[in-house]
Amino acid sequence: MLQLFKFKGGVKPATNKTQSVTLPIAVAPLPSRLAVPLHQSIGGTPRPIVQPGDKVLKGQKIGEADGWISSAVHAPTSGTVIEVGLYPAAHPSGLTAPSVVIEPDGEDRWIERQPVDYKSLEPETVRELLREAGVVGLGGAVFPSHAKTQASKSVPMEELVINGAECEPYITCDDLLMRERAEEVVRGAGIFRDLLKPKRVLIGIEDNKPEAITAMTAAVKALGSEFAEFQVVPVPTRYPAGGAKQLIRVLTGKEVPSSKRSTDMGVQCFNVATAYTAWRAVAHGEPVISRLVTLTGNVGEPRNWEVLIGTPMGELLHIAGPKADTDGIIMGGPMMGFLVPDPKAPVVKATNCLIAHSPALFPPKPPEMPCIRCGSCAQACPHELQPFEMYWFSRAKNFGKTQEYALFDCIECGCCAFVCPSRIPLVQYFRFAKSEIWSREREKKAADSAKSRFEFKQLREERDKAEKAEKLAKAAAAQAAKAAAAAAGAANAPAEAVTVPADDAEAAKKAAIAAALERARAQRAQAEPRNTEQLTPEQQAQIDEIEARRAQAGATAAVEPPETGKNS
Amino acid sequence: MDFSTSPYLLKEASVQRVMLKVLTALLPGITAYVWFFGPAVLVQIGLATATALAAEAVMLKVRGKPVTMFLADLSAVVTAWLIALTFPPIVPWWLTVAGTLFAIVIAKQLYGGLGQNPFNPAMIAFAVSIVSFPALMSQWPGAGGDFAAQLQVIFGLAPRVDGLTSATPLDALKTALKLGGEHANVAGVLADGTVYGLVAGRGWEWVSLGYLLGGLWLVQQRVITWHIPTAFLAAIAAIAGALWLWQPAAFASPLFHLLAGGAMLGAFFIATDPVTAATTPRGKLIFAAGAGLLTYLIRVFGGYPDGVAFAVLLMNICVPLIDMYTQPPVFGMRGK
Amino acid sequence: MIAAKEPTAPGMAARTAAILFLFVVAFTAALAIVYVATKPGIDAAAAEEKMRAINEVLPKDLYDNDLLADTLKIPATPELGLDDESTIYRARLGGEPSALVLETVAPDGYAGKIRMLVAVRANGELAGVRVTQHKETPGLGDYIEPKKDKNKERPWITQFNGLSLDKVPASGWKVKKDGGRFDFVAGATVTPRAMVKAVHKTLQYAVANRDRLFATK
Amino acid sequence: MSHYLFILIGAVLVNNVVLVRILGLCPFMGVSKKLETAYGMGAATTFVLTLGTGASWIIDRYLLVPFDLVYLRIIAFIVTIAAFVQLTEMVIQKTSPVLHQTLGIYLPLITTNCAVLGVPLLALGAKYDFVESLLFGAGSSIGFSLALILFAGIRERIEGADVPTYFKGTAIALVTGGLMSLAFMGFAGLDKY
Amino acid sequence: MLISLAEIKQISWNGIWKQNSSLVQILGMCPLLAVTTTLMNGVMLSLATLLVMALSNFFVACLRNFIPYEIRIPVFILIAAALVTVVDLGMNAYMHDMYNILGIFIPLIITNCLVLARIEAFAAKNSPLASALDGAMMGVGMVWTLGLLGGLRELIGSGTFLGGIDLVVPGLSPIHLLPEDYPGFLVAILPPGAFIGLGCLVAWKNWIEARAAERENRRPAEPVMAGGCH
Amino acid sequence: MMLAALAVMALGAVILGAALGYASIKFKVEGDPLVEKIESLLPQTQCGQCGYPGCRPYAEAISKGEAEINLCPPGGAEGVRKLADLLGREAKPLEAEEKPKQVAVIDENTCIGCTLCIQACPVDAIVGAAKQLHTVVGPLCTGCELCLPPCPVECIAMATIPETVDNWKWKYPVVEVRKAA
Ligand SMILES: Cc1cc2nc3c(=O)[nH]c(=O)nc-3n(C[C@H](O)[C@H](O)[C@H](O)COP(=O)(O)O)c2cc1C
Ligand SMILES: Cc1cc2nc3c(=O)[nH]c(=O)nc-3n(C[C@H](O)[C@H](O)[C@H](O)COP(=O)(O)O)c2cc1C
Ligand SMILES: Cc1cc2nc3c(=O)[nH]c(=O)nc-3n(C[C@H](O)[C@H](O)[C@H](O)COP(=O)(O)O)c2cc1C
Ligand SMILES: Cc1cc2nc3c(=O)[nH]c(=O)nc-3n(C[C@H](O)[C@H](O)[C@H](O)CO)c2cc1C
Ligand code: SF4
Ligand code: SF4
Ligand code: SF4
Ligand code: SF4
Ligand code: FES
Repeated sequence: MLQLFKFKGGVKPATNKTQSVTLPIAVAPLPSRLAVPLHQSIGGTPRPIVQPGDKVLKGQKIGEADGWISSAVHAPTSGTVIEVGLYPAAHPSGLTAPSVVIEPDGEDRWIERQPVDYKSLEPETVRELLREAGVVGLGGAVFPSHAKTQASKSVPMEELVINGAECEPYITCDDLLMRERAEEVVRGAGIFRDLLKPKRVLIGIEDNKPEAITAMTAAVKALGSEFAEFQVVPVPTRYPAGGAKQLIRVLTGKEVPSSKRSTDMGVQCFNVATAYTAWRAVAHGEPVISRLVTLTGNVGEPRNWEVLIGTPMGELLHIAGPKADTDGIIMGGPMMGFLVPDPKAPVVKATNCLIAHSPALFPPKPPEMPCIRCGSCAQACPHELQPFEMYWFSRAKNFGKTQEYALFDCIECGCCAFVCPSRIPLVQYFRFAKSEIWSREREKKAADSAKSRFEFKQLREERDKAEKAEKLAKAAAAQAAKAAAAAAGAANAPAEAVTVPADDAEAAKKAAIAAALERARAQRAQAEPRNTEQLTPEQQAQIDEIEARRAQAGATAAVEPPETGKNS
Repeated sequence: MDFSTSPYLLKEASVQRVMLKVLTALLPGITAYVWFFGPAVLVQIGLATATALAAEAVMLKVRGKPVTMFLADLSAVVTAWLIALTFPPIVPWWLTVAGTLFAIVIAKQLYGGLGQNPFNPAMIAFAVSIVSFPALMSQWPGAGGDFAAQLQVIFGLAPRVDGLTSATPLDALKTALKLGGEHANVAGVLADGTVYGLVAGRGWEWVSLGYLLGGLWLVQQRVITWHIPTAFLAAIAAIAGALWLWQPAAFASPLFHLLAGGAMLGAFFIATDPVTAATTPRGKLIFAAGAGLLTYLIRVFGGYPDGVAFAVLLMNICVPLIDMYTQPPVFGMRGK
Repeated sequence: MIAAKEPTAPGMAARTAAILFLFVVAFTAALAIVYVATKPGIDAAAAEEKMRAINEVLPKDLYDNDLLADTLKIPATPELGLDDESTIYRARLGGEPSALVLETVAPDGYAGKIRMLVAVRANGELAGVRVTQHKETPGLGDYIEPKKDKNKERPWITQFNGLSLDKVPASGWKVKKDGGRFDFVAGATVTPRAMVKAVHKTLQYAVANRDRLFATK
Repeated sequence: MSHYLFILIGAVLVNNVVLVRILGLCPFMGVSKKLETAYGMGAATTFVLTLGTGASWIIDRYLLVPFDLVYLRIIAFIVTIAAFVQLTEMVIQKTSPVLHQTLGIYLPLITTNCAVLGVPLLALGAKYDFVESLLFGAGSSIGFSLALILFAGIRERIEGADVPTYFKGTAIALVTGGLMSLAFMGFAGLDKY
Repeated sequence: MLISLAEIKQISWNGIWKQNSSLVQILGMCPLLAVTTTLMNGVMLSLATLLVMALSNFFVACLRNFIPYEIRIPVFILIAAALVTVVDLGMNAYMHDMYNILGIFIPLIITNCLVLARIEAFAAKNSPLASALDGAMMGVGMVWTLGLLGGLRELIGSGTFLGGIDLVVPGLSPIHLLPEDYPGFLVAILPPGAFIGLGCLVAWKNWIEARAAERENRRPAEPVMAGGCH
Repeated sequence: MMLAALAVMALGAVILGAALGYASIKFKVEGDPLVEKIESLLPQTQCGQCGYPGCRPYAEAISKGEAEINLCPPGGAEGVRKLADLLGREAKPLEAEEKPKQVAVIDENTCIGCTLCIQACPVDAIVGAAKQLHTVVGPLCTGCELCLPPCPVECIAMATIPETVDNWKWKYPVVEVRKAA
């Protein structure tokens, strides 16, 4: 069969998957209210296209993708938009994010769905369709999938990897998806195959999911020759075998360095659920408005549910019957997930699993000891990093050094912290260091722009001064000439001659006044184009917006729109 | 509840468990030690352990750190045991105490305690002591000494008499060769089995084998990796072998050097101290090979009876640079 | 301080050279004067130092001549462990040769060479031995210096006083541990071994070359 | 031949200028906070010290001794070295900006490095000939650079350590220097076999 | 040309404590560590350095206006080197034993970074008298630190106190503070002891300053910062 | 002998002096790369709180040794530390109190469009024309507060930049050893 490769590191935590696979997938009840965050994928934040009070239908687009790396969002059910604003986000910070809040009307009425035969379409059109349907990576990274379906120009596609590994403990949604909807998964993968044109398609599934493997193998076989290059490959169970780079390594032997995209090495990777949603979007015209979520952990009935995006997590978890000592919700798996600070936070496209947290299930962390440089973490790191060095320098806030040790290659898989005998929250140190570095980069950029703007202003002021001086001189000269002319005229009109003595001092004074007037005029003239000379589009947009607001408020009528070079 | 972050699962592992394994692994060697040289070493182990724990507790208290948590990590006990095992068992009690104090207070706690010291504390204790008290630190009891007399010497109740002590086989060989000048012959010297036993000193060879046994168990338990012991011993064997083949009369065999002195203890327990050794695989090889080489050079050509302590300390100095320049390529960058 | 006009390079060179010249001349002259003034003092101190060393090995009643004037330069002498030329001081009492003060080196000390001064009476007895320079381990091998010797009444080094080749047979010139007659401190036998060997050789040399060494040219 | 080797080993390791002879400590403490600067200082010192030892030997042998001016040693050596340093600096600055970037800022500091005067004086004391003096100078400065660079490596690491407040900075660096020096004592005896 | 009392006070305080060469500026380390095997050695060398510093500062301050910028370093060094030579010759003549002990460190006063540092930082900008005082006070700072370090090392290393005093004041003899059979912790008088000892002194100064600052802070604590929760 | 001494030393002096003097002119260098390095560490807020008219003049002053390195409040303790690292000086506590980063906000109801704030803003972060409402372009404002004093109607206020999901930062791990035991 296919020769498998090994990736270094990795760990084998107890999988805890059996609890939630006993029952089939069920559809979660409609919640009282749905809050759909606009920013659910990597890339630009979609712009809302509904307003409070609007009636929406199930699957109606409510957020317009902003740019190519962005993806549309849709109403998960029919109802009324009651708010477009900040709402608790599914984010470890517990902060709010722009969301569209919908009150369901209970009818769950679809918009008109338009299945297409994608094979007859241009690939570009298919990608546009995926973007409009909000298809994003459901494996966790929520990267807009259409952007991943473009092969590299120089490197021919060799393999398409379909990721059914599902390596994290507790999570079983992909497993159940493959068991119950294998055919649609395979067909969805077929779409990616047709866009990327790889030589073969490898569906990697961890060997602790025999039912899924069987179902997928059967589906591939059943679909016949059109899917001949598809192969279902069981891979050894070892966390994080499902990490895209690890799975690619295991299946193809290729190592994708952090400096490259996988397409540059002729391989691309999609999650099985992503494939499924792509198929639904194309073949049924259904945008991504729901997903499978495993509800497990400290609950009475662990199970997988088909859940509408926007369902509040606390409300959702209730249907699984959380036990009395439940004290929190982990979104995602226990290795990479995070505790949700606010149970009002909604299920989003990235929510594959909610684990009811209890102290019995996840005992509080023992106190952190100093690192003894034992190297266990380095042995466990699937990216072959030196976590203890990164930790040492993160702790000392020596961020330059952390980058020398390839901090940004860290995928935050948590293997290092899992094995650390000193129980150091290594991943959190890395996250801390990363966000500090990002923030510094932002600041640096701001400082650079401030500096150039400051220098530009100084330059301008200098130029103004020079111009002014020149004008002053000119004005003085003109004044003198005028005075001379006046003196000459005085002969003709002696009555006036008294008031205009050909006196130098007087001339200078006049010149000064003239210059002052001139200066005021010049200043006025400048006031408008002044600092609006080199605006970026965003600033321009901001200014436009301000102007618009101002116009709305009726503050100033008839404002000249600032004249700017609309570059870019 | 705490909003700690992922991963929420942790493996069963702790520093305490690691240190406990190291202590356990020392037991075979200690047993052989007691068997051949009497229980004096146990007295020293006790002294050193008590001193180490007391010093650690006081320093932690002064620095405002949780005392019991850190005492329970047992790293101070490992340090103490290694001090006791590298010191002659009949050094006066105050020297053991002073050496241990120096190790814990200056070499460890001044750097922030566990995990942060750049130098191996136990070896610092050894180096400080041998530099300050070379006579006391190079007198060892012969095999089968009289325990009561040794006790009296340790606690200063009786003067140290010549009969009680002798140089270690390593030291004795070196002195013999040095004095013998051109006539010296290793084979001739080593023929004296009462001192030199079968290969590397009566009793010493068995103690070394005990350490080897414990060390192999540590490797099997994944407390240490194979790199350091292998490279350390291989380096000693290589240079000893080369010189021995060249001039068998002037240089002892590799086997002698592997089993004599602190080579085995150093290879498995001292050079492997995770805190102060290099950490990358290639770095570990360089570190240990350097330490092995220096051990040989110092014990054969240098001024001290054995070179393990200084060799390890000298390589400790190099660790930051070794680590820096032997970073393994990260995922995807191999061969680039 | 700084010239108003941009100076040219050669001009600048001349200027700085001149100023530096002035400073150097002034200070060198001053130094030369100080040197001349202190020279007698320095010479006297050096002589006194030498005499003090000699007096430690040579009883004052053994000579009445000016030792520093009555010297003999000998070339490098392997018997004395010397690889450089050295000076021998010749003590005379009433014009008669009474003792020789030789510099000698024990090359095989624990930590390198041990330099000493050995005084040999005309009758072949050792008048005294002192170590002038050594690198033996402090606290261990340094008991060869009377000042560091724990035994203040009878420092180790005074054992040599009065011994001669006649009184001690060749086999006696060893430390007790090796069957000789010299004491040692346990744990530090390398140092005394080297010393005894060197003193023995020196004595042999002095006796053998006695007349040649005393001969005034 | 082996005698040259022993001079070199002796100067680099056994009698390391900084850690055993205790010379050149100010730059040792001052420019060891970063590895990068330690490399620069090491290179600059090696350059100046090696040539300085040679130059001093020549001055001593052909100027001072023949004219019986040994008492002018200090002044002659130091002024020569200082001028030499300053010239080197100016020339490098103009001719090789790259080299100046790496060495330049350290050059002026070298004049006040005891080793720069100490090593020539020690070489004279040991009665070395010209080649030996050069070797001794090179060995000493390599030893200096070695100690400096290794020290900088350790200092960069203990930067992140949880050192007790009052020992932060210079104090712990000094303790580290002490322990390094202790380790270097292990080389004792290796230069004379 | 004369200096005020306040100035004297400030210069002295800087030299003796605040900008102490050994503990704060970390300059002049070599003699500091190398010769402090006994108290007397440390004190004697610092006295020699004191002399050189005071005089060189004085001369430089007098002559500074005649020294072109380009060759100021060579000239400064020249002046200092001449003074060092004088001290060297003088000690050789009149304190020969001490001269032998201090050995190479007398000529090395010239490369003692402190000497040039003070010339550059102080004497090149101030009046001769103030400069001389600055040099002297920096020297005093050195005297007590070197004396303290030397004393400590001597005591721990060999159990004596004021060893070698007979070389300076004939007739006096060292004091044995510790029992006769004190074994002597040799490392203390070897280089490692020097480094670690000075490290402890620096930490000690940090501690004193921190305590002083704390006391300072405690006094006017209430009003000003009331709002600052930062 | 004394003459010999003088001759030898004088010869040396003349040669060295000439060489140095010559070189000092021939190899004169302009510019100071250090200033660039220092400036790159300053926050470029251009607020003048350091006592210099902008970041560059402050950088120049530092490089000349005229200014302490702890005078720039916007740079914060972190900035002082970086400068100390660069210059090998001891890091000192900041002279002034550190403030959280802020932006200016103009109360549009009060603004009379006098343009005074525009002239004051060193980085052109305020837009608007005479007799118009003015407004601050948030991302450009460095929070230097220079626009506050000139405003005749005091309509400009400083507001702390709110935390959002985009600029939120992971915190330093709080599982401190000390607390745990
Ligand atoms: C700016 C940007 C552009 C990207 N463009 C592509 C692309 O054109 N094609 C592609 O396959 N992946 C693209 N990626 C995706 C990443 O290379 C990576 O495959 C994706 O983040 C999936 O990550 P995961 O492996 O963590 O799920 C892009 C990522 C970023 C941040
Ligand atoms: C540590 C780690 C573990 C992951 N495990 C899985 C997994 O088990 N299954 C999966 O589909 N994606 C997993 N991912 C996400 C993949 O890296 C990758 O983003 C995804 O397979 C790409 O497909 P998508 O863009 O369709 O989501 C994991 C990522 C990381 C960093
Ligand atoms: C660090 C150290 C320094 C030593 N220094 C000396 C020394 O200076 N003089 C000496 O004779 N022995 C010295 N020895 C001891 C010798 O190595 C050797 O063991 C001893 O001289 C043998 O003497 P023994 O026959 O009395 O045991 C020293 C030993 C060590 C470990
Ligand atoms: C395998 C292993 C070897 C160790 N070796 C030493 C040692 O040689 N010396 C020592 O002081 N501590 C040793 N320790 C204990 C501990 O790591 C050491 O005290 C740290 O340096 C304290 O920070 C060792 C620990 C382990 C796990
Ligand atoms: S596993 Fe933990 S203790 Fe071990 S090296 Fe990594 S961070 Fe340090
Ligand atoms: S979290 Fe980062 S450092 Fe830790 S094991 Fe995973 S990739 Fe490696
Ligand atoms: S205080 Fe800082 S930000 Fe403000 S001008 Fe000065 S250097 Fe720039
Ligand atoms: S708007 Fe005000 S606070 Fe902001 S940068 Fe301009 S002047 Fe400074
Ligand atoms: S005194 Fe500064 S380097 Fe020696």
